[in-house]
Amino acid sequence: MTTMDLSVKIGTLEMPNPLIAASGCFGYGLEYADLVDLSTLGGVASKGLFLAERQGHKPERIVETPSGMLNAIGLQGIGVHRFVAEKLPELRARKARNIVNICGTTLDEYVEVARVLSDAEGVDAIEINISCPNIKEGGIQFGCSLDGTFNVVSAVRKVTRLPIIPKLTPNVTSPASFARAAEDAGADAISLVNTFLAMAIDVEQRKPKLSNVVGGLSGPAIRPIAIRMVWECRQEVKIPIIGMGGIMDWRDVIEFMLAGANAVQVGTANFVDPFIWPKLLDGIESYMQRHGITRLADIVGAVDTASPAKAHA
Amino acid sequence: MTTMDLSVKIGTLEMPNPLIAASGCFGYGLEYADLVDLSTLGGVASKGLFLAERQGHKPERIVETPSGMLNAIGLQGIGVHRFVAEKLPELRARKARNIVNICGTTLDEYVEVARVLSDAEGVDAIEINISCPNIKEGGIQFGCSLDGTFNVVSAVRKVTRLPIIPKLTPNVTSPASFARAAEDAGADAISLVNTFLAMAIDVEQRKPKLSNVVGGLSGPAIRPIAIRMVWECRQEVKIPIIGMGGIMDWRDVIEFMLAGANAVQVGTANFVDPFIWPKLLDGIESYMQRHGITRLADIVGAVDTASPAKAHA
Amino acid sequence: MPPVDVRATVISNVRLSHDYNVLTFSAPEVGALTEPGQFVMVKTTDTSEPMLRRPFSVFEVLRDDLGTVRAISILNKRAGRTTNLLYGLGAGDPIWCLGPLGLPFNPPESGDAWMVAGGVGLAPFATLAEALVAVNVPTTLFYGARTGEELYYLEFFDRLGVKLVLSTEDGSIGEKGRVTAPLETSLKELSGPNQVSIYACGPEPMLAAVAKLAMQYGQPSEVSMERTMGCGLGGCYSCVVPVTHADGQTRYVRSCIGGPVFDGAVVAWE
Amino acid sequence: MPPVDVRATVISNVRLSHDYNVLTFSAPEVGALTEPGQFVMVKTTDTSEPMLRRPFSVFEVLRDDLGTVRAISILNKRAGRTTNLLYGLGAGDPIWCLGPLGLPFNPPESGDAWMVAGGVGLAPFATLAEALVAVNVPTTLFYGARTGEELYYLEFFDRLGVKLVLSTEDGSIGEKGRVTAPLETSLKELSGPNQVSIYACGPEPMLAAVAKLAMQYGQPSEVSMERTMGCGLGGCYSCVVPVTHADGQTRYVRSCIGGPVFDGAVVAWE
Ligand SMILES: Cc1cc2nc3c(=O)[nH]c(=O)nc-3n(C[C@H](O)[C@H](O)[C@H](O)COP(=O)(O)OP(=O)(O)OC[C@H]3O[C@@H](n4cnc5c(N)ncnc54)[C@H](O)[C@@H]3O)c2cc1C
Ligand SMILES: Cc1cc2nc3c(=O)[nH]c(=O)nc-3n(C[C@H](O)[C@H](O)[C@H](O)COP(=O)(O)OP(=O)(O)OC[C@H]3O[C@@H](n4cnc5c(N)ncnc54)[C@H](O)[C@@H]3O)c2cc1C
Ligand SMILES: Cc1cc2nc3c(=O)[nH]c(=O)nc-3n(C[C@H](O)[C@H](O)[C@H](O)COP(=O)(O)O)c2cc1C
Ligand SMILES: Cc1cc2nc3c(=O)[nH]c(=O)nc-3n(C[C@H](O)[C@H](O)[C@H](O)COP(=O)(O)O)c2cc1C
Ligand code: FES
Ligand code: FES
Repeated sequence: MTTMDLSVKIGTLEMPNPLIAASGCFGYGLEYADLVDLSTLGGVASKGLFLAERQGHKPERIVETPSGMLNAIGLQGIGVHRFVAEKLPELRARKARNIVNICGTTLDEYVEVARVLSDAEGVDAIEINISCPNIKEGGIQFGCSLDGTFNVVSAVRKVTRLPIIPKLTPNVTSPASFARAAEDAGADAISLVNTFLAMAIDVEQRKPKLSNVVGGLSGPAIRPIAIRMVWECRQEVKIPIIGMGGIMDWRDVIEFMLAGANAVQVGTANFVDPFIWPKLLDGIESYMQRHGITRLADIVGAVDTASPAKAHA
Repeated sequence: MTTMDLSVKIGTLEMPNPLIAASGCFGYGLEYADLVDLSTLGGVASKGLFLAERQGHKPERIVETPSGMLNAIGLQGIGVHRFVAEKLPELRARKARNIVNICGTTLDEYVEVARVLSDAEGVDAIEINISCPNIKEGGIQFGCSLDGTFNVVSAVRKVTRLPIIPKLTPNVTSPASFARAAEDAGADAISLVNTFLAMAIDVEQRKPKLSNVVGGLSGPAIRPIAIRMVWECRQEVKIPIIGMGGIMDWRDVIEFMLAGANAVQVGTANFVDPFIWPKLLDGIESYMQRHGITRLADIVGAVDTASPAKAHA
Repeated sequence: MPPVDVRATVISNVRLSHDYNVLTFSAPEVGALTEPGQFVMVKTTDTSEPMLRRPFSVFEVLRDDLGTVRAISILNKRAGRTTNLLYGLGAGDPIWCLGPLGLPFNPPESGDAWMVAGGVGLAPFATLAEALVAVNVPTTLFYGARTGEELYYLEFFDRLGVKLVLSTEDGSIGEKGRVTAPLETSLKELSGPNQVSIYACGPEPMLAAVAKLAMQYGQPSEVSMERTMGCGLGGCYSCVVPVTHADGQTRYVRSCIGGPVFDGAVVAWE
Repeated sequence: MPPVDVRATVISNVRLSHDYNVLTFSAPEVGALTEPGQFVMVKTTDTSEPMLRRPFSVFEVLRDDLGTVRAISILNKRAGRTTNLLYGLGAGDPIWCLGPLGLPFNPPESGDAWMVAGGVGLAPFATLAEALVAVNVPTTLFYGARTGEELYYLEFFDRLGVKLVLSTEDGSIGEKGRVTAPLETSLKELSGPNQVSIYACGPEPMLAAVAKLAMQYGQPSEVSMERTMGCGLGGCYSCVVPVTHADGQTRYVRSCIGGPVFDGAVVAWE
């Protein structure tokens, strides 16, 4: 049989396959370097970075929910400067493709973080987090307003030639209109979904389970909603979509791609099984073989909505 | 010990307890009359009714997802006139408190259905479904616009003295602003959440699993988001809130009430266990006893957000 | 009688093949109420993964020597999550069983009974055969499968005195081809209408073919339809079958309460 | 050595009480790498209910007569979903085990070793005691529980030659009260600083008290902290402990990779 092509291109970022470790679910990547060869991943999305170091929220920071989990980490992080100095060199040495996730409490901070990363060696793309539901000051006020989204993306666009990938929130009526705003502002791709704003209460203590009261829901529970949003955005924009939300196995990767994703990120599943990466690749390759697919990109958005599946096929 | 008071009042509707069978998950109620004494439920929300009979969507109409399910029934139903003639008399005979869920493809249809029900004997409240994600023509275009919500509720308000309870969609940026619109328009209570618009794809057939392509996600998967939305609405409005989304046991009932719900609906769980009702009541009563609560209404909105729960208490 | 919900215990799991097994469990309360053609909704976990119950015909109602119902069994064929779990259960494992549900087969008004089973569609016919034999209705089982290895419980029906007409797609046992071929052959030999009652369970194309043949030869038929079911009780409207009503209109009928057994002549086959 | 993930099989489940059990399973690959104080992340299902793994100290590393590692065990105390499932498992059931993870205890630089365990905090001390005894470090276990019935494995430690100092809250065995009371009595008897190394595992208030006592009496301490852990590998930042750094600043440190064993003197107790 012919060789299989799983590659994905987002501007200057060329990935051998569509599997990206999701931001905030893979540390800075190096934490997993002994478990998985980072160069075999399509990319590594770093934990969200502000300009300065951040302590994040007090524990409890996570809580499990039915087929999902809430997190309110509060973007604890080492700041962009320490990231460039302490993490990037080793990530480069390990040949990771680095998609650096950036945050800001102001538009200027996004711009400044992006500038620092553009000047650094070894950054392959910038993912702009305008969708973190867990902190009051930053991100989400941009991500929940069409103008805010447009403005942040345009401003970052002006200071970098790196591919920029705004990460959209699912906590809006129409993610597709935000996808449009992002594309109009010059984004090279969009990624979605970030987590769903949610809450869990300890009924015996009558208190929120998370110190931050609310947190973001991730994991398989949200996958059907995320699939719908990716599918809607695919009708709206031409730029690549990085889909995510509850991917647990190769089937889910294919589902996102059929809905319209060019690449995917895997977050929560990595906690459950840090050795998931080669299993995902194997599953995708068997699927391609079984279906005679040589170029994985051919299935992007290929769901046939004209005629639904048979249940009793 | 003193007797326990679990009662809930919504306008003229007085319920002995906060447990309502959710619309579309309990047929017209009579299907379950041999399994559970309908008079022991707080209320029965009927399947959504249009003016005329409707056939609904082709199968497949449901599909299971992680800790949840999608449905796109398409509001198959007998229409309000047959409901009044064929179902209401027996529901009355069985002493069910009937919360009749109404739909419309136009504002006039909502008004007309509400009028028919107001003239009928045995309707205790009207739940206005402006949030069904599964049909193109009706409901959701009202439910996703603040003006639409206000207009439908005001129009129905004018033709009935029955308690009216608009049912809000979760597929919007801020359900609380819709709660406000509903309260301003004269609603006696609001109910939320309806299902989340979602999608599932059969990767082998490369087709949507539902004939309608998209459907509504219900079940425990959505509970943390629903809890957050109820909590947000509780800050915004004073009228009673009927909370729902993924209630599977008594703990979940209490969680919704602590978040701000005065009553709850149980949908998907009823499919898993049609004998759930007395179990929920027992669980609530033990909880009240354990916590020395004599009036269940006292815990509504009582979650203490000033200090989070201890994980290792 | 309303259905009951039993947290039963698996008594035995007999694997018939790589795909089929017979799972016997202690749900006598359900068995005692069951009529042939009715089904149960089962679940193997008390978690939400998987969440919904799944429908299964009651295969056998098992009695002790005194005739007291002790257990029921289902004939399970692996198709997905829950059927895989059911294949893997062992004695002592819990299983939640709600039933009996749905409308049963109606006994023949007169004449012989012909049961037509395709694959796992055999499931409702063990109890139906017992009931028919008990009232001395001459009964035939037309039973088709892919290969002879997938024809199960032949001895059971044989022992009851049921006449067996077998067919396989590969011709390894019985007539080669679809089960509808020997059925048609037998129909042709009938002298007139309303001489036999036909009962069918299997894949939908087979049911449609059986119903049409029955109509063509003027015999009544009842078909057991398979639909995705969310609740089994009429609550969710997931399980609908298009039925042509007396007024000539086709309407969706919930197969869990208006079926799963339908008059083959009223189903609006697609 | 990086951790490994093993789909292990339960070998035995010994219930010690209504709440405690020792679960032994075939994860020799993990056991062979484990150092005292390290933990594993386990999961009892391959579904998403429950979804996340849970952290457990490696309790025993079990070897055959030739010294080859055959299995490991965990000392489990029921607290919620997964711990209940772990209590219920039987021989042959699968269990997914990722490990070993985290930083182990450091052996004493000099002097005796004092282990302080509260309740299920006993878990890391079976392997630590074996390691210490193997290099002839005189070892004492201060072990407290609610009642005498909840003091487990006393014979195991006794046989190793570990000195036991017991306490119970109800006084049924040993000194009545908290385990820190006999610890303080012993500390008072020391002639100066750096004579013993203290290792503690148990509820956080106990750990804080032990760390403070250790500082007060000039002895080094290591405490094993318990936090909700999402991944066990540094990926999620859920498990943080506030640690006062050399620059005087308190920062959150991920206890799965910067712990669970911390120097008792640097934890910023709340
Ligand atoms: C009245 C009735 C009686 C039945 N009796 C038997 C029986 O005796 N023995 C037996 O083996 N099977 C029987 N079935 C079919 C059985 O219910 C399905 O095979 C089962 O629900 C599949 O569940 P799963 O979790 O294994 O598959 P899933 O993982 O849910 O799905 C796997 C495949 O099965 C399809 N499917 C899902 N739900 C159903 C469903 N309710 N019915 C049919 N297909 C479905 C899916 O679309 C998919 O193609 C009966 C069905 C009905 C409606
Ligand atoms: C490094 C480490 C080693 C541990 N070693 C052991 C051991 O050897 N034996 C043992 O019995 N337990 C041990 N624990 C505690 C054990 O991990 C928890 O009891 C377990 O995670 C609870 O899971 P659950 O599903 O049963 O409870 P859940 O249903 O998840 O929760 C029940 C209660 O436990 C709390 N909880 C949830 N997750 C954790 C967590 N990760 N740690 C502590 N509490 C939690 C919840 O807030 C809640 O109050 C250890 C914890 C850590 C961090
Ligand atoms: C613990 C945790 C931390 C996260 N931190 C970030 C972050 O720093 N930046 C970001 O853009 N997304 C963050 N996310 C969101 C994930 O990147 C991803 O969008 C989401 O979890 C959905 O994917 P999943 O279901 O595969 O986890 C975080 C998610 C989790 C669970
Ligand atoms: C099969 C099905 C049909 C439904 N039909 C209706 C309906 O007719 N009208 C309505 O307002 N909500 C309908 N709903 C939504 C439920 O009433 C409820 O809002 C939702 O399912 C969330 O609750 P749950 O998680 O307890 O099921 C339906 C839900 C399901 C699962
Ligand atoms: S299965 Fe729910 S109505 Fe038939
Ligand atoms: S448990 Fe995930 S970072 Fe520690």
